[in-house]
Amino acid sequence: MTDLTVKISSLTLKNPIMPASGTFGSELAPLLDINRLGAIVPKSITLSERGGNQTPRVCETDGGMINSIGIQSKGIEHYIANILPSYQDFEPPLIASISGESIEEFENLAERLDREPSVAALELNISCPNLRDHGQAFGMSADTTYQLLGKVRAVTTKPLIAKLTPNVTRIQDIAEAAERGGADALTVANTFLAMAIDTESRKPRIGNVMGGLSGAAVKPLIVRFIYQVHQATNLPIIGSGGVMNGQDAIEMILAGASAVQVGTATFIQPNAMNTITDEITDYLVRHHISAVKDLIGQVNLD
Amino acid sequence: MTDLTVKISSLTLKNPIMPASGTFGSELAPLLDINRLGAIVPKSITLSERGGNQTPRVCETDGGMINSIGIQSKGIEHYIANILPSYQDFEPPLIASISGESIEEFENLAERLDREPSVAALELNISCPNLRDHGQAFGMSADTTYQLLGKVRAVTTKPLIAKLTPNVTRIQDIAEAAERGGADALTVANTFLAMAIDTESRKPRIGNVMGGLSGAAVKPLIVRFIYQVHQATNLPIIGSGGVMNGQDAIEMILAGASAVQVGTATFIQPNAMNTITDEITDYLVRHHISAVKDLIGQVNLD
Amino acid sequence: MKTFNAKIMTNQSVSTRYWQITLDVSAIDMPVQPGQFFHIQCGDAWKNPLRRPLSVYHYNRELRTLEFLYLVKGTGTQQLTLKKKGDMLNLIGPLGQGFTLPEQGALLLVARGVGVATLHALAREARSENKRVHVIISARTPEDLLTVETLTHIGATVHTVTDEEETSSVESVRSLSEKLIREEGISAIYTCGSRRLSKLVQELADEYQLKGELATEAHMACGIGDCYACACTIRKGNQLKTVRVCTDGPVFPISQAVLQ
Amino acid sequence: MKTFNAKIMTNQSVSTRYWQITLDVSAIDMPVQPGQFFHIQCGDAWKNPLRRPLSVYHYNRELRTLEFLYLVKGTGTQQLTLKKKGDMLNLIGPLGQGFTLPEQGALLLVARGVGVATLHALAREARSENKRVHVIISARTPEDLLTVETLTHIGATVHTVTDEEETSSVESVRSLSEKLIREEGISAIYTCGSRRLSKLVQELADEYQLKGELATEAHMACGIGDCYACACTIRKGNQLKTVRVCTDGPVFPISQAVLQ
Ligand SMILES: Cc1cc2nc3c(=O)[nH]c(=O)nc-3n(C[C@H](O)[C@H](O)[C@H](O)COP(=O)(O)OP(=O)(O)OC[C@H]3O[C@@H](n4cnc5c(N)ncnc54)[C@H](O)[C@@H]3O)c2cc1C
Ligand SMILES: Cc1cc2nc3c(=O)[nH]c(=O)nc-3n(C[C@H](O)[C@H](O)[C@H](O)COP(=O)(O)OP(=O)(O)OC[C@H]3O[C@@H](n4cnc5c(N)ncnc54)[C@H](O)[C@@H]3O)c2cc1C
Ligand SMILES: Cc1cc2nc3c(=O)[nH]c(=O)nc-3n(C[C@H](O)[C@H](O)[C@H](O)COP(=O)(O)O)c2cc1C
Ligand SMILES: Cc1cc2nc3c(=O)[nH]c(=O)nc-3n(C[C@H](O)[C@H](O)[C@H](O)COP(=O)(O)O)c2cc1C
Ligand code: FES
Ligand code: FES
Repeated sequence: MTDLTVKISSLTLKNPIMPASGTFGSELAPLLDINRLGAIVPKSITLSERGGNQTPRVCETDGGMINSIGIQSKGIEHYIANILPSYQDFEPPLIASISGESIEEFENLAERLDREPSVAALELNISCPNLRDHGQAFGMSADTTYQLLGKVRAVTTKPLIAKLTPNVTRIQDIAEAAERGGADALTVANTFLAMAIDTESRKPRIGNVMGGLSGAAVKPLIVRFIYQVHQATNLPIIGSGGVMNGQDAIEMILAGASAVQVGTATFIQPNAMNTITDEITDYLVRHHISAVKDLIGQVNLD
Repeated sequence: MTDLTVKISSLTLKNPIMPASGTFGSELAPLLDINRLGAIVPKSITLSERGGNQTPRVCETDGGMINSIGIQSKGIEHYIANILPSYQDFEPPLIASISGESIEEFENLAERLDREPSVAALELNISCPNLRDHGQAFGMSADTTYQLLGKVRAVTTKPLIAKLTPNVTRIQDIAEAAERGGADALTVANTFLAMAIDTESRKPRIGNVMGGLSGAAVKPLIVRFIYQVHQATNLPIIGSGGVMNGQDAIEMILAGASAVQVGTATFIQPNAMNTITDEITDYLVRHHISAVKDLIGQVNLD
Repeated sequence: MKTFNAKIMTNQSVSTRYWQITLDVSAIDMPVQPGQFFHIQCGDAWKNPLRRPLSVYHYNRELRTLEFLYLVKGTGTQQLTLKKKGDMLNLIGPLGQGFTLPEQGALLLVARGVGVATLHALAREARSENKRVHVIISARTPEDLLTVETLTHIGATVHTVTDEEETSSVESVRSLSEKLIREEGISAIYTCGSRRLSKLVQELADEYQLKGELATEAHMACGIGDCYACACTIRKGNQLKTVRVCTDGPVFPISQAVLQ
Repeated sequence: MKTFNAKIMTNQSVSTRYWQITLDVSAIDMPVQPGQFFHIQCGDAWKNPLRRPLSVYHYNRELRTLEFLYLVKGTGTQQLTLKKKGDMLNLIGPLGQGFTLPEQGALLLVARGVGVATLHALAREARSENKRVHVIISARTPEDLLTVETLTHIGATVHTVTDEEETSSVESVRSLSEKLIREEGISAIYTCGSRRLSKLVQELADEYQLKGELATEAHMACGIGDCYACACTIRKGNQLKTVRVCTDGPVFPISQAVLQ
């Protein structure tokens, strides 16, 4: 029997595969076996209602895509009343991704969700390139990250997962700041600030000019970030960016990830997460490895 | 008649297409019409002889490649005695890329090359991810960039092109520092620090563990950096990263580049630069644009 | 709604810029409504990760074939043209909200360009229920006028207007439409493919108190309601609301359309 | 050296893990030496930007055909197997420094695995000059022993050793080689495909004062000497030097090889 369980702080997941926030919803139920996921991660939620960004909100690039959804949300009360219950019949633990425009908003969101038993952990989206001007994000500053984590830590006992941005000079500094501030785990990472121009119309291919790049193209950068963060902190890492198949997931686990999120691949094939889980099992069987957790950080450096 | 000329500071190039340092050599002569290039950019040169990094030094990723050559060089005297003369029969101006391990080394290199009439401009490689530990580079700090440019500016009157690193939180700050320090132009950018692991052997696919990602995969990130730098400075920009065809080059020019470097594409097709130049002409003709310089920074934002 | 593979029976050009593809969907049992769409993997999923939405051109319940009529526009549709008879195509669908027929009276369909692909399925449905159908097809050139024969063949009355013949101005289409509304007992009006014509149809539906529906387009990622890529603004009462074209649409009551 | 397209005449598997491809190069006039290689675009240049180096298995000057024998290893060679008769292949070459023949005496070729592909071209060249050729082929299993018949057919004497039969230890190959050197008038010894055997060949060349050459491998980007991806260390006199496998090699005097 192959053991796929992994731990993210106090949470035990039945396997390392979970959706990336913003690319998943209960609408997938007819196309994907949601009960086979390691966790459920709904779209990031904001305190009050937000309309999201201008269209077009997505465009395709070679081996990837740029999105500038900008967190379209109906606010936290609607989330608690409607979104959380829509997952109550599924087995996997639910990680709620929260996104504030200020540290106070993060605090308020965490405080509000602390009371919800159906929320197993919080992912703090301190890295959305689509919320503030020109791709600015809280996670670009170690100081802000430290402060933000500290404030949120004070209002909830739920495991806190800080989702880092890759748009930084030294991700190790941000990771350490998050750890010091009280994070229990880190998602590495959100999307890369990117831009594409249609040469025929000479217009940006995203209504909001810039957006976040995801997909296969970014994987070698994310693997590097995971490796750097794993060297810099002791926190469990959730890899996020460019996973298309089981090998990609194993690659991130070898680099130091305990779990792996899948986003863009779900747009390509709605059941990608199930396939990837099967491919991880195949890999373990083929290599006579009994537990996936034995591979975490086991890249062979000699 | 279509006008392909562009200016990089005091240099007029007959067209915007030039090689990216490290991907070009006179060995290409049988496969590429070197006289049709806008400029010649040989491999970065260091002060003294260097052996370069461990093998494997290259690996393939989806839509790109990672390299960790690490500036293998025979030193500046060999460069002046052998490399510069090997290009003397070609028409395009030669931009010498220099790479130091300290600010003093950059100074010495610039001083030495200032006396060489065959050198039209200097590109300062302050961004190589393969020289120092863990991908550190001078260009990651605005202060260091400012100081380095200032020192080099003091010893040469040749146009100085600072080659920026994309591995930073705010490239605008580095661009401004380079401008204040005395740069005449900016190359945007060098490669992205990246990593890949072979899941079968569990070893890094690059001998040096990490290396620099280039190729089609990085283009949406480079287009964004060009756009940001173009907004932050008045310096001419040379785009570098992921250009595979004439449309890619036009995209960078619309984002703000005056010229464009081609690296990885030359490994795919040795005559890629000639083809790309032809495709730029085709584009201009098809759109009834008489001069390519009229497109610089002309992305349509309304 | 499911993800499935279907074998390509034919895939060929029907005019300079348009292609038609027919799939064998005999293994799939599904109700498909006119106005609904499928989300299609057109090429190499690595280079082109995003699927492309195409609305049903014709679903033949008896032969169990599914057809799309598509404009060759960018990389995705270009790659679709490379697929050959016998190749498999991966689809998700049927997706979205389709058209609804009027209880009684005739239909007026106002299509521009490839918008006729979407309305063609509606015309078939209406004709199968023996409703009278008038179709105004607008295009750049007479060669770009699509499916005129097929529509005529199933008993719809087709009126064509083109830019080249200078018959396609909004005013011309307005007077033609008004004439049809007055003379042909039109009770419902439908449109797809042009913002200007949508505006016209919105006005006509309002003026003549007709049932009116519009099929919209938006760039999509998931196609099933998860990602909010396909947001569009509609008017509900006197409130503006952001909805998802893929699940709340692509067909909306024309009165809800916000057409700047 | 040039970049060119060549039409594929055949491309088929010759054993479980090995394939052979034959190209029509009638349009290309070039001298090709054994040990030289071509840098080949194996698949979609987008997903797999890097070319793959393959050494000449056989270049037929009269028929103007060029053959490669390749191990299906990773994505590049996997994609190469998908190419069909009539498809075009894009190549750069011939590249690098090939083998040199001894003035007189017999040749001993020591190959492991797909290394025999490279040495096969040398065996042909030597046989065409009527030199005697002995080939020791080492492989994992008897099925992995390649080109035994072809080599025999052109008049080379083939000696096979395999891991499965436990005949392939360095010691066994050493005693077999020493026997051949003593009894068959061997004046030059060549190797490709195994570090352990290269070390052996280096020792034998030294001990018996034979001309010796080695064909090396390295991961490459440009293949033509520009990028320094393919660096390897050699010994010249008592100095270590870093050279480029693609232009200074892939064939080096065995005495220069640095084999840790
Ligand atoms: C519900 C719906 C039904 C449609 N039905 C049809 C149909 O029956 N026949 C037909 O020819 N076209 C139809 N379209 C438009 C069709 O989806 C686009 O023409 C197609 O996606 C263009 O892809 P491309 O790769 O050729 O072009 P590109 O411009 O290269 O596409 C780049 C990206 O932009 C998106 N995109 C570009 N144009 C459109 C557009 N007009 N609508 C949505 N996304 C777009 C693509 O999906 C892709 O993600 C429909 C669109 C929608 C939303
Ligand atoms: C001069 C020379 C001649 C060669 N001749 C032959 C031959 O005749 N027949 C044959 O089967 N093989 C030969 N090889 C090895 C062959 O190039 C590799 O097996 C092949 O590149 C593997 O590609 P892949 O995509 O299947 O494997 P992958 O492992 O997926 O390749 C990934 C990357 O690593 C490189 N790589 C992997 N293994 C090697 C290797 N052993 N040598 C060089 N690069 C490698 C690839 O080129 C590619 O860039 C030769 C190598 C060299 C340098
Ligand atoms: C359409 C889209 C919407 C996204 N929305 C969010 C979001 O709301 N919150 C968030 O933290 N990340 C969001 N992301 C980022 C993903 O969660 C993920 O980190 C990223 O896409 C990289 O993974 P991938 O390459 O597997 O897609 C979004 C990504 C996409 C493509
Ligand atoms: C093999 C290789 C070697 C390189 N060596 C150098 C170098 O010596 N100096 C330098 O400034 N950049 C070097 N680069 C970076 C390129 O000049 C270029 O900026 C980068 O590859 C992005 O462009 P591309 O995507 O067109 O390849 C190297 C890149 C590659 C792939
Ligand atoms: S395309 Fe994802 S919600 Fe409509
Ligand atoms: S592969 Fe570029 S120098 Fe050898």
